[in-house]
Amino acid sequence: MELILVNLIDGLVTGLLLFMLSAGLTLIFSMMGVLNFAHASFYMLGAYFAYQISIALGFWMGLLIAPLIVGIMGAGVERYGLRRVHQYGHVPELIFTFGLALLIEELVQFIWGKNQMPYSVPDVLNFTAFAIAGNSIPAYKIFMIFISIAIFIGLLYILTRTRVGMIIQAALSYPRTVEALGHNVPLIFMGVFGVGTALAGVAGVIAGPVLGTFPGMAFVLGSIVFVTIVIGGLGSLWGALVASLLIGWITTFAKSYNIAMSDILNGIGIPSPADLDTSAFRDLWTVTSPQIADILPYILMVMILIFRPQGLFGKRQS
Amino acid sequence: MSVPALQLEGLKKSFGKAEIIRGVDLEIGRGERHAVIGPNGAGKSTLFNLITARFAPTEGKVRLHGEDLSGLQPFQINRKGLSRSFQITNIFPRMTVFENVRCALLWAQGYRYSFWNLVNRSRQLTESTDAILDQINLSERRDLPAGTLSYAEQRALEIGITIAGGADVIMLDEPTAGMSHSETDYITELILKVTEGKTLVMVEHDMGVVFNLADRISVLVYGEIIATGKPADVRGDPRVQEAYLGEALETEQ
Amino acid sequence: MTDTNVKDPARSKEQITTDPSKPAQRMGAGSMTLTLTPWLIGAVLLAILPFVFTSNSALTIMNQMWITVIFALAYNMLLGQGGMLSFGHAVYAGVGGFACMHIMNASDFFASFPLPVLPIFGGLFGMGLALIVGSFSTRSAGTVFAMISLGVGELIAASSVIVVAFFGGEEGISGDRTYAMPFFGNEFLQQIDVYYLISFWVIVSAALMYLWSRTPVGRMANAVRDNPERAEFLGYSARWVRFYSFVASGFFAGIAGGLFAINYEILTEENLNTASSGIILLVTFLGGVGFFFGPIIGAIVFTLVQTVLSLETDLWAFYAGTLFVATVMFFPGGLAGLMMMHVPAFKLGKAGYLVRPYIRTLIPAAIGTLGLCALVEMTFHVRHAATGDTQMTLFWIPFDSHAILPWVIAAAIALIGLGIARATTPALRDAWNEANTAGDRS
Amino acid sequence: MKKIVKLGAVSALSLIVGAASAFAADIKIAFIDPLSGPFASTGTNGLHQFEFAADYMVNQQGGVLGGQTFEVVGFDNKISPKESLIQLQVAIDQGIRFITQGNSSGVANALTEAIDKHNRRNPDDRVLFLNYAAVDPALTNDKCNFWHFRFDANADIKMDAITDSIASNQEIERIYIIGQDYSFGKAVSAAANRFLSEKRPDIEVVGDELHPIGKVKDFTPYSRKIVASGADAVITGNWGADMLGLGKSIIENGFDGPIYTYYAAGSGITAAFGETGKGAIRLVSEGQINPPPTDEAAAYYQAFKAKYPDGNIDQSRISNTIGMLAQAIEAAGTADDVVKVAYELAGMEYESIWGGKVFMREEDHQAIQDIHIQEHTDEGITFTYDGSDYGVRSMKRIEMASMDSPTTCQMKRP
Repeated sequence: MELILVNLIDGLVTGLLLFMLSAGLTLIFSMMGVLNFAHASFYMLGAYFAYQISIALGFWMGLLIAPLIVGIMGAGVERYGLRRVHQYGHVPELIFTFGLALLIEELVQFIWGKNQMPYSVPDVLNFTAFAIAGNSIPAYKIFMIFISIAIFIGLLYILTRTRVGMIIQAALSYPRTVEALGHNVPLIFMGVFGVGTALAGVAGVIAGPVLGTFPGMAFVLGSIVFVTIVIGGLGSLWGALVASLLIGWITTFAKSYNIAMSDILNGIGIPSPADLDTSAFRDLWTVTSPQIADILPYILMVMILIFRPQGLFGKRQS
Repeated sequence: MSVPALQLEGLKKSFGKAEIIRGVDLEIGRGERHAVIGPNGAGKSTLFNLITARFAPTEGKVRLHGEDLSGLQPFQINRKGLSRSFQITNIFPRMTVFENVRCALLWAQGYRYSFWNLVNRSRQLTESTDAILDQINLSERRDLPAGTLSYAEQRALEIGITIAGGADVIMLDEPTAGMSHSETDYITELILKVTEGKTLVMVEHDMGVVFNLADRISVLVYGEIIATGKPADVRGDPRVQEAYLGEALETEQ
Repeated sequence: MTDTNVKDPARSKEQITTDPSKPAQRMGAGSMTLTLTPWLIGAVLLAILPFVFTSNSALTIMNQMWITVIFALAYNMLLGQGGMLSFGHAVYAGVGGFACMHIMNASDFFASFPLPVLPIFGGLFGMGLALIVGSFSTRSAGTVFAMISLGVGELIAASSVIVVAFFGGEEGISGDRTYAMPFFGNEFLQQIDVYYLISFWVIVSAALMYLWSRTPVGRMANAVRDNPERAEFLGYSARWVRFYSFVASGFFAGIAGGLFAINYEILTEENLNTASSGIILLVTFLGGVGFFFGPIIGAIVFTLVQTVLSLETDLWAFYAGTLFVATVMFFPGGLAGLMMMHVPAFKLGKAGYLVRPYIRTLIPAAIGTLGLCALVEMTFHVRHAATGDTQMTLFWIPFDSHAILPWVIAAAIALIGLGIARATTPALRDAWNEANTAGDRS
Repeated sequence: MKKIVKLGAVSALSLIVGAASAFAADIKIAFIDPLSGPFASTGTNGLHQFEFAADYMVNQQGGVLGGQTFEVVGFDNKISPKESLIQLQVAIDQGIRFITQGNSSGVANALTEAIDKHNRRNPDDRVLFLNYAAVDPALTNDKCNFWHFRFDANADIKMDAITDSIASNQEIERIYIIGQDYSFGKAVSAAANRFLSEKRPDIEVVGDELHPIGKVKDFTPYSRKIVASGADAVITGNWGADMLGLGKSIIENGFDGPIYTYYAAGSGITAAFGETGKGAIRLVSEGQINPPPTDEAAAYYQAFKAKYPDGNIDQSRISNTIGMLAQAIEAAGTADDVVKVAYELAGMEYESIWGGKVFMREEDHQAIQDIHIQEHTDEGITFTYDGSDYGVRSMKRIEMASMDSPTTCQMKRP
């Protein structure tokens, strides 16, 4: 019972972290119709910048400044890269961001080298907040939860209570109409791209110390962010939130409990083959849930795309 | 009386709460040239989309030569001999004019999904394509990418693609929209020429074109047909006058 | 010759430049002739290349190139011709290859037929997988297709380390090609034998894929790519057209996988993973999706970058990434598009106009770029080389990377080179317009 | 157009092949390992250690065979089996007869098979494979061949040492085994279970699981299970980011027992563990770094540090590899006939500067040497790793570990 609670908290942390990435990505997608493959790369840049800043000015300045830099870089990418490619259509746009992801990874390796950076949790937060049945919950995780929720609330406020937010909201549903109404759509695009990438930057800053700051960090997270927004429904902020939490909890619980495939198969009435060691399906029978925990989201995505292509909360077919 | 070419029975369509088509019954006979007219927002294009299964109807049925089309996909309806054009030019912009037309011929000539035939080895295919290009006066543009043609030429190509497959029911959605006078005349001429002996259903704004071409006219207002009949009868119908035509007809006369 | 500068404005303004922003515009346009000449030239080239490069490593690199050529062409059946963006195409080649490897290891069966037939089995298995996946993934194009391909790709790649029986885990599956039935006495012991086997398959597959693009379903793939809705109103189901393209692409990808199995005699998880899928996308786009021969160029250039440039510099991936992003931004038609931009000028017989401006702009630009690369390499050396190791060699010139002079020289070369290129660009642009303008001025 | 491109390709090809063979070095060793991509740091560090060892141990001593020098040539295999085979061919074409590789057993497996086939098919330019770090036991068992020599202890030998250490600690009663889901992770798990049940049947294995390799973002759920299982010690074969992620997560979530590892030092991992890992991380490896076993070793390390202040000697077997190769070439009297060199290497006994002997077993070409259990700490460290204050210090030495371990190798000798 206690373990369930602990897992709920852990899954929440993972899910909220994922949400910070997917929120920006889904906003960008709704506005511009482009899936930004380089989104996780901005997350990585956030972590690296924050590390660099934290050496000189400490963790908190890193948290403040790094997302700003990332956001400005993101806006620059939109202004000078994506906008140019936009005229060629969506596929080149997607391919552009794909190339950008490769390039950013190379760039990071060029500047910081290939090793993991010793970017660590600030001392103020380096203690155990509380423990549940011997499982300590680090204070930093609580901090991550608060930051993510604060950002979600802030985002919700901006989107629903401010003028800019209204325009963006309108653009989510009626992109062309907003343009027709005479709003400076390119500027909104740049802004949304900048904010979206800055959000990814924040995620990088706070995830870097716990998940590691290394050149492969974007790749590890990259495609899972896509999976999240596809499951949630492209363009839906709530969908992104629900899907993020869903993925966070599914993977956490799958890892925490050793559910063996043989048990499931036996449970539904298929007996284990007698010659398990030589059977062609032996690998299927010996699969356990922790083994496949991190590919569960992909299975979920393929299922969703087959049966409900617009995603859980999506309204528009892409 | 023979089976009508196209038959609409109690066709309805709602988007959410908005009812766009509110029960349309219509019969169009074989070889008839029928025009659907009506003010903006009356649901003319929606009606077209319902007939060709671009949208699924909320209620009601469409019959082609007496055969129920419910549940069929657009490509299946096309194979049954119904072909349409679009209000917004809808061609293959990156392919040549020649290929645009040839693609429209492939299914009709029985090539289906074959990958054992080479398209340019078939003389029949090339010849019929060229014949259609000739009909729509685009032979000179044969090898240009379709996207580079002028607007009127693209409209002509659109009509060419629509009729190429040899369908006997042709539906044209505003074939002269956005055209100059001379272009309109050119297209009207073309339509008369290529739909010879076929059933034609068209949506059109230009009353000149309508009265030139149509054997019968239906007037669609707020999702309902308020009148159907010979051009002269419709012209005289007071309800039509009131709802829509009044001014237009006066200027026309 | 007397009034050279008098021009007829009405005639000279008739531009027939290809719009570079619409690379695929010319795809399938014109040139429908099934001329044999390019194929014969290709076959002869393939046959004589080993006499030019006799070393085994050159053969190995060329083998890799031709395998990539087949794979990239197969990929372009989706991306270029069918408008389907796949992020997981490596799995079809991979599964085809794994199947071939298992056949190689089934010694009795394997010994009963000659090795050159083996790739067909790879193709069939690739096709089989494509049949299954295509049955649900081709219902729609665009994002949904791309995401399903990503998901399925990840799933199969991930299961490669779990399903050890078929994929052999991380070590993969290996075999020995020489156990096949001797083919006219040849046991394919040497690289050169394998080279000719692969060359044969390159010609055959490329020709088949070219012919495919000329069949009704191949033509309709283009139509569906451009306008799926219109295609539906022509009697073709966009879904089934995509499905057939997808299955055919899976077949040829499987052939590439089979050849991989023959050449390397080992298949691993690497043949399935997303990185491989990403690379083939990169290769194809770099070469140009708008032309049939684009992927061929892409495969050749990328293989050279990967195997040759990586011998020269650790930063090869950085340069490759830059090249790729620059291509997407400035030449979305890829290298093939870049080449075909010159066709109008050749047709007008005015290509000669371009030679001098090109020399004036491109050579300084190339030198300037090399200067930039030198700066990049030096920065990298200063940051990451061993302390005290200040000696480095660039372009066969050894020097001290911590001294000021090399930096000044490299910066000067970069600045001057790019400066000249910039200064001469307007002249190039004028020449370009002139060369592409019908009507003569001279 | 096609022609032009092909022409370009052709000239580029001839260029590299030509240019590379133009350099005249005496005895070249091809180092085929990742020099770009995510594993590049390990590869680059290995290359530096090789270059340094060749320079320090051979060239500065006047070379072998009366003045021939060693040159280590790096080939980037991007940790891909396919690229490794291409680079192998390039290396062979350059006249290189000694191939060394270490990162990834998958690559090693591809290379050893390819080299075996190559040597069979091309008796005129045979090559030797000096495996310095790929530890899959199969390479010196079922998949062994005459051309392959392993200078590192294989996974089983290391596990033998780890379980010796565990067995002698009566406080450990419950063990948790966790690893990456691939051949090596599975081999570690199998070996741990086997040795534990032999040496300490009373120890309970409370968890034995695999996680996807390189895909796990957050190890927290795994560490929760480990903590909840009440394990006294953890055994893992993880490496790279998976090692660091797992280790940090286990410790941060409240585990306070020892974590026995194969690859938890150097390449940035030591620095990243820092204070967190102190007292918890145990590393099994050959070659004692701290305290320096011999004066020679200290001098060697200092010279290395002077050249690469950011570098680590985390693979002392690299200097053994170079040293033994030099000795074998000297004894064979030739560097061209690799069969002779191989016969000299097999059965060789070598005095390592890292203390103790290295014995190359004849029957399976597996090096037998002293194995150390080292701990991650900042106390008593002469040579730190990653420029941090931390390093590894030997806690326990197992002399000539697994000297008599059985092998299934059936070697065919030319």
